[in-house]
Order: sequence, then structure tokens, then C-alpha cells
Amino acid sequence: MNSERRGPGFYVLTAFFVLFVLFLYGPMTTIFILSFQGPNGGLTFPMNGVSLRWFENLLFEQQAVGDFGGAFSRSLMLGIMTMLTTVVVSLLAGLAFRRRFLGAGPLFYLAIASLIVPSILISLGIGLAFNVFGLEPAWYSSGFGAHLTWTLPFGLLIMFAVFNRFNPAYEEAARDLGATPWQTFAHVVLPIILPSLIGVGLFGFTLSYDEFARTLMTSGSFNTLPLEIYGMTTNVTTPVLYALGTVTTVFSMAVILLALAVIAVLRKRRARRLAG
Amino acid sequence: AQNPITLRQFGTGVSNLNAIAEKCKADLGITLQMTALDSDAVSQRVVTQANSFDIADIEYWICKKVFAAGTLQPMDVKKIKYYDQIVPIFTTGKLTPTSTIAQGTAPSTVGFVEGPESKTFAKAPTEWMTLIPTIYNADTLGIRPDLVGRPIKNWKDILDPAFKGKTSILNIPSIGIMDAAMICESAGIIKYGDKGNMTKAEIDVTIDFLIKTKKAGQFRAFWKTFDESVNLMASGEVVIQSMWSPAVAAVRSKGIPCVYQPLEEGYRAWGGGLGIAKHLKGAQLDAAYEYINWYLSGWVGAYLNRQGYYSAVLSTAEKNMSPDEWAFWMLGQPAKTDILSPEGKVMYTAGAVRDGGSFEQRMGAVACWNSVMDEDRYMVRRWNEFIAA
Amino acid sequence: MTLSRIAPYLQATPLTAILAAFLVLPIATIVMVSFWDYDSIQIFPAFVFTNYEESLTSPVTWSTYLNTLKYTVIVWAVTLLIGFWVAYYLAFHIRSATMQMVLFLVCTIPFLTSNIIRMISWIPFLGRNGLLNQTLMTMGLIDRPLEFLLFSDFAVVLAMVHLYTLFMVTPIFNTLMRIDRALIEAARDAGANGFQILTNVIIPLAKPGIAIGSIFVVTLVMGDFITVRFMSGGQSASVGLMMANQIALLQYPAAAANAVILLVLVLLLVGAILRIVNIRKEL
Amino acid sequence: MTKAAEIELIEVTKRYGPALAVDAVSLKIPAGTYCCLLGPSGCGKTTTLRMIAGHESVSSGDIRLGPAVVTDLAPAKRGTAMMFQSYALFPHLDIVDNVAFSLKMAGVAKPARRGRAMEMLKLVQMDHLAERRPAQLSGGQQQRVALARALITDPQVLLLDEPLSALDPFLKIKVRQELKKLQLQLGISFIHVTHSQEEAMALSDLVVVMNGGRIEQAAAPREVFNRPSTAFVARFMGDHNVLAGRVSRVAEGNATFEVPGGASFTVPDTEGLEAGAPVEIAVRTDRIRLGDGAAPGCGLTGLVQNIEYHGQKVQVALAAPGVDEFAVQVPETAFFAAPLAIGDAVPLAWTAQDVHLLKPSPAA
Amino acid sequence: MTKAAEIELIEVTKRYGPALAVDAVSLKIPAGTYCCLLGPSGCGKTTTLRMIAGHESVSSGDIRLGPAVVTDLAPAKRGTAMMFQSYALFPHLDIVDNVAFSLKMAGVAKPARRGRAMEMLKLVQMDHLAERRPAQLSGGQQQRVALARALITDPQVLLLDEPLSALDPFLKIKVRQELKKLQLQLGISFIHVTHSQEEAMALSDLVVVMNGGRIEQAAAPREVFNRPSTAFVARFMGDHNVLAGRVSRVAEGNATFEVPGGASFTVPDTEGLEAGAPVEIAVRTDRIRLGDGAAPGCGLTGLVQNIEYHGQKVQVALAAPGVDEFAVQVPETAFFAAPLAIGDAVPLAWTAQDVHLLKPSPAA
Ligand SMILES: Nc1ncnc2c1ncn2[C@@H]1O[C@H](COP(=O)(O)OP(=O)(O)OP(=O)(O)O)[C@@H](O)[C@H]1O
Ligand SMILES: Nc1ncnc2c1ncn2[C@@H]1O[C@H](COP(=O)(O)OP(=O)(O)OP(=O)(O)O)[C@@H](O)[C@H]1O
Ligand SMILES: [Mg+2]
Ligand SMILES: [Mg+2]
Repeated sequence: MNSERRGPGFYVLTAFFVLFVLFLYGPMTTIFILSFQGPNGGLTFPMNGVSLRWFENLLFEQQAVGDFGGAFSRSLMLGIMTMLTTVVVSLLAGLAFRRRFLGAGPLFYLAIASLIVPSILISLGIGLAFNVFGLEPAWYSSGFGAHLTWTLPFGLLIMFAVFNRFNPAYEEAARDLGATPWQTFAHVVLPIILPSLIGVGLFGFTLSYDEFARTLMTSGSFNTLPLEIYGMTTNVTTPVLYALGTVTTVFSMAVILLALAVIAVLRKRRARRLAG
Repeated sequence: AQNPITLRQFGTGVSNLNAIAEKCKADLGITLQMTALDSDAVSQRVVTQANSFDIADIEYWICKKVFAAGTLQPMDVKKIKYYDQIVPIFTTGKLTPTSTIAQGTAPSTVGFVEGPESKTFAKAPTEWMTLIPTIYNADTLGIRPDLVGRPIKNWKDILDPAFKGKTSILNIPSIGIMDAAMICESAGIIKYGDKGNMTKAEIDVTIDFLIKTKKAGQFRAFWKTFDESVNLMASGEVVIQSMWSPAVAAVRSKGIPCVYQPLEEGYRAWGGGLGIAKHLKGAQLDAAYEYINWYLSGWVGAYLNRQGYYSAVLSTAEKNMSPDEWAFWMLGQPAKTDILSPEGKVMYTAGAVRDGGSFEQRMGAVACWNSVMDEDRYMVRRWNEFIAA
Repeated sequence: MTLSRIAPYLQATPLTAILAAFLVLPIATIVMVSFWDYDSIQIFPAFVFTNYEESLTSPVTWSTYLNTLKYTVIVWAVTLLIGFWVAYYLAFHIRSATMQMVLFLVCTIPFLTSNIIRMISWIPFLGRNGLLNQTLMTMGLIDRPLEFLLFSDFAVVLAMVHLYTLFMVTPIFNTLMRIDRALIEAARDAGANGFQILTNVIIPLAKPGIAIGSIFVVTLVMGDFITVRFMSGGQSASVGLMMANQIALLQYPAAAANAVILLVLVLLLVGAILRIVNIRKEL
Repeated sequence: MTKAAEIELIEVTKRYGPALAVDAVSLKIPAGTYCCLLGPSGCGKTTTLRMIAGHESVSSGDIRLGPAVVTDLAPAKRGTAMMFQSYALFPHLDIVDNVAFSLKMAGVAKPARRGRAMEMLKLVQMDHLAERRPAQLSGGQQQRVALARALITDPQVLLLDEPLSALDPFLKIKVRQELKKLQLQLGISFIHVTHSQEEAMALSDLVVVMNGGRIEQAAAPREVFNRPSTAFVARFMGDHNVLAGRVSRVAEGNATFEVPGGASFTVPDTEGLEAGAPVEIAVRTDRIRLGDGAAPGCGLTGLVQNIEYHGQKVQVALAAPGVDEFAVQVPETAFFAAPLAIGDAVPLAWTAQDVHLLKPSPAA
Repeated sequence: MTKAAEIELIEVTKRYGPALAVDAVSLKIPAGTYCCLLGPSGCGKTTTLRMIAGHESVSSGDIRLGPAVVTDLAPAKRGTAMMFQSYALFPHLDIVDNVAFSLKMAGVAKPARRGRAMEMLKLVQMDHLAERRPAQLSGGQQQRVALARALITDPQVLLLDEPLSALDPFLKIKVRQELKKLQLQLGISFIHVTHSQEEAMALSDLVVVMNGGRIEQAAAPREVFNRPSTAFVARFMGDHNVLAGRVSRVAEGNATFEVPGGASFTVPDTEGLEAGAPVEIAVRTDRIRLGDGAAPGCGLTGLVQNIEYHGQKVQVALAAPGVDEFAVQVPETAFFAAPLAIGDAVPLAWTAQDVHLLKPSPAA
């Protein structure tokens, strides 16, 4: 690779990439722009004035139908539950897979299966199973389980990648220095893989927060946010829907930017401490 | 403030309105937790998750399917204060003593069961009611008068080649098939014995005709939810389609001309009602009755009427509406003052007349109700074939 | 010693339990229910094959599966094409790791918006009077709106490509990043031109990533129902949609039978892809 | 620090499934010895070291440290400390905390343990970088921190697995001097795994040459270099030519053997030799003269295959019938006074005293 | 194969942003030369090699191969072939296809290219493993395949980046002999990057010692070893002691200088020296005698710091005031006849002829 000169391929691909990004962002910008519709605007172009009416409507007024706030807090709770469980369970499973154990192969393929079985099928299956066993589905039981079947395989795969690259010499060194297995885990393994665990957590949260198909038949009495949005699409004909889209996107982006900012600040602080 | 009980109600977004819950809380102290779902999810909830709700707000045609699942309990009419004043469509089935009962799953045919534990629908009114009617309406075709460019009189006008690629019907099999039947009959394709309960052969003819029409490119899309129909119409994707009356209002509220066009063959009607979950008892059950009686006592009725729907007990609703409102909405007279929506927005300016005339003209011209047929399973299969074609 | 021997079992227990409860059991239930009988109101435990019979003998099923496969193939091909080049661009043309991260994040941000909202936002863009048609007409490129843009197979594929390309980009990017840059120099040294390097070195080495991405896209498209419904305007069917309809009509046994057939099909497809790569080694 | 203790392996064996990684190894390392385990890749050096450290279980046999049998003790209970091949410094801790790690595990309070750690860092002259993270150190610096971390546990034996392999050749030489100095200063035993014979010779009091899971020779470096016990050791240590053949005649005080190509050579020793038996001898490359005048059986004529300049010496590789490889080291000045070229035929001679009789390898 | 061609670098410079990786390097390598680029990590060896290969653009300057300026040609058009550090064999292709790769790129039909590849594999004695994948080969085998792959393009110059670094020491020595043999057989130039001075001396006709992006010395190995041009080269090549100080007196034919601690030494050369100027000399470690009787300015007394056994020699490291490091090589027998111990004070002596005057480093 000639390091300074760029071939024509670079410019062609840059153009391609820019088009791809435009393609990705096109609909998002539609949502974004339309969420600033005037008070009489609809879900489609052309714009009928410009206002913050729909954000006001979303955030400070009761909707005619539905319970956006409740759905949001449920999704948040569910996302956090899923995130924590995913981190803990995939960490444990990742640890288990570092050693040989009976049934490791089948369990691995089961996890892969969990990833590739179509979501609607899981949703149907869990709904049916709860029905057959006479259990009451709810977002925090069946819905939670359905989300885990989606986030755990991802978590497990990430843990595989992490432990494949984890040098066991660190653990041996700790043991050599008198650490008990628990101390080894707490003082050595955990801190070293912590960034990856945070990654697993964020990933799990995002997957759960936006999960629709798997929640459809498993959420019980109350809606999660995606279901609520789905419900809203069936009866809301105002741009408040787009305002919701804009707000949720900005919210998730804020979470990620915050995480990045925290990491950057921590890094800088350490650099400063070293310099000082 | 009197009753600290919470009731969980779910239903479609059409009637599961937060305003009702707020007013209920204010008037009765009962907390209503409302969950809005699409109609598919509603029927599933009722059947499969008996304990996930206390009050189900469902449609009559679904009731035919779901009541047998045994997750709802019949209501004792003696405890319903306004029972006698409920519009007779829901009890005897006849709007006036002389009118005929329309085809399809008319509310009266699934409105009663034979006893408190029974799941068999009674032929005539008994003391045990399955659903307390909430809202109902008669549907027809909505049109964009600015774009159709000709008078629309019959259901078959939707087949006009001039509208190729600019029409739509409803994609909920039990409802869509009725639209289709109205169209077929109007176009002279077939004369049904009973539209509401077709034979296999009739289903075949209807679906085959739909498939042919679809392949010819007559339809732009099929809609399933309220907003889809609004957006299709508002964005000009379609100019004529089967529609619900508030959807027409929603299009109009965006400043786009849209007319709910009465047709010679009459309307396809639908109705919804509140059912009480099987598991309710004691204080909760009492609260449910209290809520239902309040529901019929007028405030809600007026609220619903103001949206263009009809409420079950007209007399109480009338007391909660201004004479002008009543005349406009129920009697089909021109508005003397501006007509406001429940939120207080101007919906019609003075002088406007609502589509379809008075309550009697409208509900008296019902040709059929949304229905669940005996050959339902076969019909759904053929309907899927139509969609997949 | 003994503790360390049972430790992996203890550690694997939560995962096993969750998967057993929420994956194995539900699928077993589906299989069981697929043999049950139903009428328009209820389902009853039984052991009948009618659900399968009806499914497999119905031309609807076949045309639906065919339609779904059609979407799968087209979406797979398009996402692969786009995904590969995007990943290639990020991996080989962007030199600083920070820039790579930034551009990758740029690609992921739209995924933070709810899928459904993202999908319906295409409608004002593609519609008859939508942004695109209006722009094209103002520019004088067309004089009548293009109808095929919305409520068509085109719209379905477009939306799916929009939703799923990232699932292709990520694993391919991952494998491309792990290709030893010296291999490319070695190929150049051996006289390979850019195209030859691509076909002889990069693509063969990117196979695992391509396979993993393909698995994601294939399973996502096969199970999709919401995109098809929204974007085809209800005019097209997919297996998922057929199941969703059956579920909506409380025809659980029929839906379950379809689910079993779909599951078998997906497993066959994935199995075929897995013959090409060993995922576990690729992590 | 007078804790130095003798270490002893008694028939120590390690099996991985059916494979024998270490095969009944017995070895005694006196207190305060610098011992190098030397051998080619895969010969079992690391496995042996890890069994001593307690990171690998022993399949059979016993390990004694001082008076105690430590075979089944946990690593930290043995009185050994290990320095890992790539140092295995904890990347998330700074240097002091890395060194203080074992004290933290033992529950020593923060100021005390950091104080002790700073002392250790001073010992290895790394106290000025105490706040850094491992990733911010060069290879040689990391190595010293790893040493400090191992030594803070006050071990009787320090175990080192290829401690110099990550360093560049220049640094390697400097750091190995530091290691040796430290070992002398502490007076404890170091067991150091390497596959460089040069490193082993330069450092150790006791060289243990391993091959195929067994010990070929365990002796002082000078002994190993001058009297390699087997052909393997001779070849591995380098600077030796090995000639192999069958005994043709055993006389008093000496024997004669023939290599496959026909030439015959004399052995000034008869121990264990009888006619027809296989035999191997070694002759050091620097003990061979160029030129005629070889005593019978103490010379051959070879064709020059390769010439390598080694600075003070020039190494000439030759081949002769039945002798594939035969190298001669010629002092630089002598070589360049009368240079050879590849393909030249050169007569070579050595004296009978320079012939060293080899024993058969235990691994074979 | 008579394609051998001279290669020339003319003021070749490589900048990475503000950093200078290679700084105006000029070098002429005659046709058919085995050239080693030698130097510590980061000195610019790899960068230089990659610029010759065409994998790195030249910031300024020119590269000539034979009569042609190749500065801007594509790698495959230059007549060079490269062997990569970790071999860079294509993991998805078997050995024959790896070797046949360049022919495939050139559009040679399958049977023909596989035939040629098998010939090349025979040359490196790898034809029996032709069907294997790279992952199934040992390091040494991979190395030979990489060689075959590079040679199949029939290059005028073969470029090798640390070709031996992945091999264990035993194999390293064998493989380097093979490399040298192959170079002689093919008659083309090899340019070989290494940071082992032993490897460079053993292999090359021309050693290029680099430091900080510049060439410190480019000469035959013997010249570099015996007459290192700078202190850096002397230290890097090893076996040299460097003494640095300031000239105190310049007389006819010789000069005297003092080290910071006070001792003064004689230089039998006055070129470029004047009183007060800094000066550095080198004395080979094997030219130093133990014992008294030093001529004035040709000896010192040091304290033994470290003793390393090197087989035929024993290396004694000493320190004296103003002289941190001073090593003496004593022949094994002589040393053990009168062994020294650490801490002994030892008088040392050398002759004035053994003193070599060093030049200041160009990199400084
Ligand atoms: N965990 C293991 N499972 C199976 N075999 C192993 C394992 N560890 C080592 N071996 C085998 O045991 C033998 C000795 O390995 P060991 O690591 O001790 O060699 P070594 O002398 O340290 O080699 P190197 O110089 O390459 O580090 C080898 O043949 C190796 O393949
Ligand atoms: N791509 C690059 N960008 C910036 N600096 C670089 C790059 N490649 C090399 N350098 C710098 O150029 C200098 C020379 O590097 P080079 O790789 O040529 O050294 P080297 O002599 O081969 O070292 P080594 O023995 O470690 O391989 C180093 O300081 C290095 O940090
Ligand atoms: Mg080892
Ligand atoms: Mg390099």
C-alpha cells in the first residue's frame, strides 16, 4: 500500500460511502424535519409551518390514547434488567466455556440457535408456552425472557471473543502472588475485561430497548416503548409520532455520547495524573 | 376520590381514550389503566391472557370468537342502570320496531348469553349481557372530492378504471370481506344468500374477483390501521377507499378535502363494547359495574358523539351536549356555530353539515355488520391467498 | 479441585436455564401445538396433521415461501454488496483507527431510532407526492410520479436493506480488519492488480465475515413481517406475515405448523452457510 | 534473606492425555543456584517449570522444596515465585500496584504495601516510573517490574520462563547481567528456562539440557560444553562436530570406528565399546587444525560448503563422505592469511585427546 | 539467471508527518551482493527495505535498479521480490498455489504455473508438502515456502525482512546457511534486514549499520568488526570496549586523552585530533591481556563486575573510574587456570596497535 497517494478507488468508494450514509440518514432526517411540523401539519410533506408544538404535545400533554410515559419507563426498566442479566449471565457462561465441560458443544449451538430462530417464532413460542402452562405473561417475566434470548447470544459471542484474547498468564500470575480464585477474579480478570463488559451491557440495553417482534406476544398487560410506538402508529396521525422518534434517538445518542465522554475524561485525567 | 380501585382496560386506540380515564378518576375515583393495541392483539389478549386485564374493550365480531374462550363473564342487566335506554340495535337488533336486522354478526346476535355461566349466545335478549356497547358507527367509502372528479354513488365505483392504482380496502379479513361483499354485490358479480355468513362457493367467487382486481392493479395498498387509511388519503396515494368516519375527519382536519360518501347499497356497520374479565369479583366487580354505569351516564357518550361516533345511550348523551352540537351530530342539521372537537379545536365551521345525514338515516341504512362466518377458517385462508397473490 | 471441576457447570447454569425456559420450551410448545386442532374460536389439544397438510398443500403457502425467499435472496445480495464495500472502505481506505471508529459510529447511529418509526418515515419520502417524486418532478426528470417507489417489492427491499445492512457491515468489517496487511503487500509484490487482490486474497479471507453477516440477514428477512406489511401496503405476503395473521386470528396451531416449517428452512439455510465457516474459530 | 533452599524433583512426570510432556525427570538443584533449563522447542521446559511453580499438576512423582514436599500445594504456598514469559503485568494497575499486588491479596494496608513495593522498585531501579502503566514501559523496563513483583513475595526460588526472549539482542545482554547480579545478591535459586545455549552458559551454575521430556545432561556449563554427554547435547550446545559410526576394532586404551562412507576414526577410550556397536564422538570445532599431518583416525578431508564470518573466528562448514556436517573454526587472522573458498578440498586434523566419547541419549 | 543488477539509493528520505524515519540515505549495492541492513529497533531498516520494494513511497531521493530509476514503479514492476517478516503466506491457499500466485496473477495457465511452482518448491526442498496449507507447516518450512514464492518471479534483487526472527536458535543457524547457499547459487543480490549482528556478519558481503535513520557504516563485515567507524558501531557489533574522553595532548604520531575519572590513554593516531576535542577509541575485548606490564596509556585496573562463560571464552566485565563498562575475553583454559572472582581488582593491558580511533556519529 502506497501510503500517501490515494488511487481513484478511494474517491469512488468515498462517494459510495457518502451515498450509503445519506441513505441511512435520509429517513431519519425526514423524521427529524417532520417532527417540527406546524400545529396543523400531518405525517407527510409538505411542511405546514414550523413549530415545537409536537414536542410540547409529546412531553407535556396527555395523549388521546396510550401511555407513553409508562411505556418509556417500562422499556427503560426492562432494558436495564436485560442489560444487567446479560452482562452477568454471559460473563458466567464465558467463564464456563474457558474450560471443557460436558455439554459445552450443545449449549454453544443452542445459543447460536437462539440468535437465528426468527423473533416472531420465539415470541409465539413463549406466548404459547405461557398460555399452555397457564402463566401470566408480563413484560418483566415473559418479555424479559424473550429479550434475553436475543441479547444473551450476542453477549456470549462477545465474551468468547474477549476470552479468546485473554492471556491466562494474568490469572496464573495472580495465583502465584497468593490471590484466591475469587481475588483473582475480582482484582485481575474483572478489571481487565471491564471495558468489554460495559460494551456487552450497552449492546444488551440497546437491543432490548428497541426490541419489537419478540415483545409483541410476550409483554402481557402493558406496552413497552416499541409496542407503544407501534400502537401509536395505528391511531396517531399527528407528527407527535415523529417527535417521539426524534426524542428517543436523541436520548440514545445522549447515552452513548455520555459514555464516550466519561471514557475520554477518565483517560485524560489519568494522562494528567501521569504528567503531574 | 371515593373508590381506590384500579381497573386495567385495554382495547383498540379508537375508544381507549385517556380523557375517559381521567374523567373516570375524577368522577368515581377509579383508576383506569388504559392500554391501546391493534385489533389483532386485542383478540389475542382476551383469549390467551385472561388475567392480564379487568375490562376488555372489544368489537362485537371479535366477541363472537372470543367469548367462547370463557375469559369474560356475562353482565347482569339488572345492575346496568341505563339498560332500558340502550339503543335497541344492541338488544332487539332493530333500530326501530319495523327495521330488519342487517346481515353479518349483528351486535344483538352476540349480545346475550343464556345464563351467568353460559357461553352460548341467546337468540333474544336475556338478563345476561356479553358486552355493554360503547361506540358504533356505519362505515362507507371515503373519497377525495377534489381528485375523483365525478359523483360517487355505489360501492362498485371503487372499481372504476379511472381510479386504477388509487384505491384501497381494509386488510382485516373479517371486515375486509364485508367491504368486498358490498362491492361485489354492487357490481353485480354475485348475489349473496347472507353476506354475513357466506358459503364456500360465495367466498371463492368473492376472493377470485378480488385477486383478479388486485392483479389488474386497481389497488394501491391495503390498510389495517386507522392511521394508514388517513395517511393514504391525506398524501393522495388513494382517492377512494373504505374508511372510518373519524379517519375522514382526521384527513379533513389537515385541510384536505375528504368526504364520507353515503352509498345506495347502504353501510357496513361495526360496534364495540366493554366486557368484564372472568376473574373479577367482589369490590373489583362492583367497581366495574360502577364504571360501566358511569360510562353510559352521558359524559362519555357526548365525548364519543363529538368524534363522529355514536354512543349507546343517546338520551344521557344529549344532556351533555349543546343543542347545536346535538343537532349537528345526531340530527344531521347544519351547524349554527362552529363545531369543536373534544379537545376544543374547530372541526366544522358554522353552516357545515355532517356526511351521511342523521343518526336514523345512517344507522337505518346498515346493509351488514362486520362478521365472523361459519366458514371463517376457509375465508381467512382464501383471504391470505388474496394478499399473497 | 472438585470445586474447580464443577465450577463450569455452575457458571453455565444460568445460561442453560434461560435458554431452556425461553427457547427450548417455547419451541417444544410450538411443535406440540402445531399438532393441535382449532376452530374459529379455540384451540384444542389433539394430534392431527391437518395443520401441516393444509400448509403444505396450499398454494398460498408455497407462493408465500417463494415470495419470502425472493426477498431473502434480493436483500441478501444487496446488503452483501453494500455491506462489503462499506466494510472494505472502512477497513482499507480509512487509515486512522479513530476515524474508523467515528465513521463506524456514524453508520450505527440511525439504528438508535425505533425500527418502526424508521420504516414509516420512508412513506413521506417515497410516496406519490413524496419528497423524492416531487424533487424529480421539479427537476423535470419525470413528468408523472413514479408509483413503484412505495407499496411495492421495491419499497420492501429498500426498507429491509436500510434496516439490515449494518448486520452485514459489522462482521465483514471485523474479518477485514484481521487480514494481515502484509498479505496484501505480498500479493501486490506478486504482481496482482487491485482487482486481483480483491478476488484472490481479500474476498476469500473475508468469507467468514460474509457468512456470519449472511446468517444474520437471512434469518432477519425470513422472519420479518412488519416491514413487508408496512412497505408493501399490505399487498405482499411473507411467511412471518402469514404467521402473524394466523396468530391474529387465533389460529395458533396453523401458525405453529408454519413456524416449524420456517424454523426447519432457516436451520437448513444456516446449516448450509455454516458448512463454509466455523464461527467459533472466527471470534 | 537467608531463605535459600534446595529443590528436588523426584521422578516427576506430566502427561497430557496419552502424550508425555515430561518423562520421569529427577533433578536436584542446590540452594542458591542459578539453574538454566535448556532445550529445543517442545522439550518440556515450560511444563517442568510450571509444575515446580504449581501452575500445572504433577501426573506422578514429587517435588521437594527444602524439607517440604510441595507437590500438592497452591502456587503461593510453595515459597516459589514465577516471572512469566511476556511478564503478565496487570495492564489495569500502575507499576507500584502491580508490585504490591501480592501484599494487597494478603490484606496489607495500602501505605505499608506501597512502601514495600517502592523498596522493591528501587532494587530494580524502577522507582522513578512507579506511576506508569505497563503499556507505557519498554520491554526491558517491564521485565524489571515483573522481577520486582515476583521478588516481593520473598521467595526461596525464583522461576523465570524465557525472561529475555522479548528483548532485542542488545538489551538481552545487558539485562542478563542484571539478572545474574541480582541472583548473587539475593542468594536464592533462580530457575530460568531458555532455548539459547549462549544465555544458559553465560548465566548458570547448573545447566539442565532437556530433550523430548527427559534430561540429557545436568551439569555445570563448562562440563556441558566440554564434555557433552550425548550427541544431542553436543549438537545443541554448538561448536562441536559429531561423528557417528560402528565400532570396527577395540584395542587396549582405544577403539576404531567406521562411518557409513568408509572413513575410520580413532576413539581414545573404550568404555562400553565392543566391535559392531554404534558409537558417537564429538570434536570441538576450535580444536581442529587445517592442513595435513593428521594422526591415523584423527583427520579427514572435506569440501568447503559454507564460510561464515564470526568476528574473531571464521567458521568453515565442510562435508566429507559419510560426514554430512563438519565445521572448523579458524581464527580470523589465520583464515584471512590463507583464505578458503567454497568448493575447496581441505585436509583437517585433530589430536586424540580432543576426541570426546558420547553416550547414547536417554530420550531415544 | 544472469539478471543480477546493481542497486543504488540516492539521498533517499522518508518522512512520516514531521518524523524522519529514513534520513537522506545513499547506498550502492553491487550486483550479486548479500547485503545486511543492521541496526537497533526503529532505526529505519524496514522502512528502507520497503521503499526499495515499492511498498512505501519515497519522500525524496531516488532508487535505481540496474540502469532504471524505479522510484515510482509498482512493486511488481521493479525486478525486486520481497519476503515478509512473518512470511505473509496466503492462509487460504495451499503451498503450490501460494508459490504459483504471481504466475496466476500474470495469467499463466494452471498446469504450467503449478509445474513451475513445483520446481521452485523442489529448489527449497518443500515439494513433498505441496498440498498442505501454511498453518500446517513449521516456522522453518513456512520460511522456505515464502522464499520459493518470492523467487518464482525471477527477481534481480530479493528483499528479506528479518527472515529468521521467527525461528528457534537451532534452526536459525541451519536456515541461514541455506539462505547464503541459495544466494550464491542464484547470483542475485539479497538485501536482508536483521538486528542480530551475528547474523549479519555470518551472512553478508556488505553490512550496512543504521542508526536513527542514517547509515553509520557500510562495509564488509570484517571491516565493520575490525574498524568500526563510530562508537555506536563498535558497541553494537559487540566485542569492543569504547573509551571516551577529551584530548589532553597531541604529539607526533600519537595523542593522549583523559576520561572523566582522571585516567589517561594513548591514541596512536592524530587524524583530526586537537587538544580539548572529544575523542573515542575502541579496543577489542580479545586483545586485552590480564596482568601488569601495560605501556603508558595502554592499560587500566578494573574491578570485576560480572563473569560470563561463553564456551571457548570467558567474558569478564569490569569497571574502573571513568570507565563504566569494560570487558575482557579470556580463553577458557587460561581463565580456569587462574580464575577470577567478582570484586577482584585486575590490571589490564593492551598494545597501542590495538587501539582504534572512532569517528563521531553522523546521526548525532
Ligand atoms: N496444555 C497442553 N495440552 C497438551 N499438550 C501440551 C500442553 N502443554 C504443553 N503440551 C505439550 O507438552 C510438550 C512440552 O511442552 P512445553 O511447553 O513444556 O515445551 P517447552 O520446552 O517449553 O517449549 P518452548 O520452547 O516451545 O516453549 C509439548 O510437546 C507440548 O506440545
Ligand atoms: N506507518 C508509520 N507511521 C509513522 N511512523 C512510522 C511508520 N512506520 C514506521 N515509523 C517510524 O519510523 C521509524 C523507522 O521504523 P522502521 O520500521 O523502519 O524501523 P526498523 O528499523 O525496521 O525497526 P524494527 O527493528 O523494530 O523492525 C520508527 O521510528 C517508526 O516508529
Ligand atoms: Mg516454553
Ligand atoms: Mg523492522
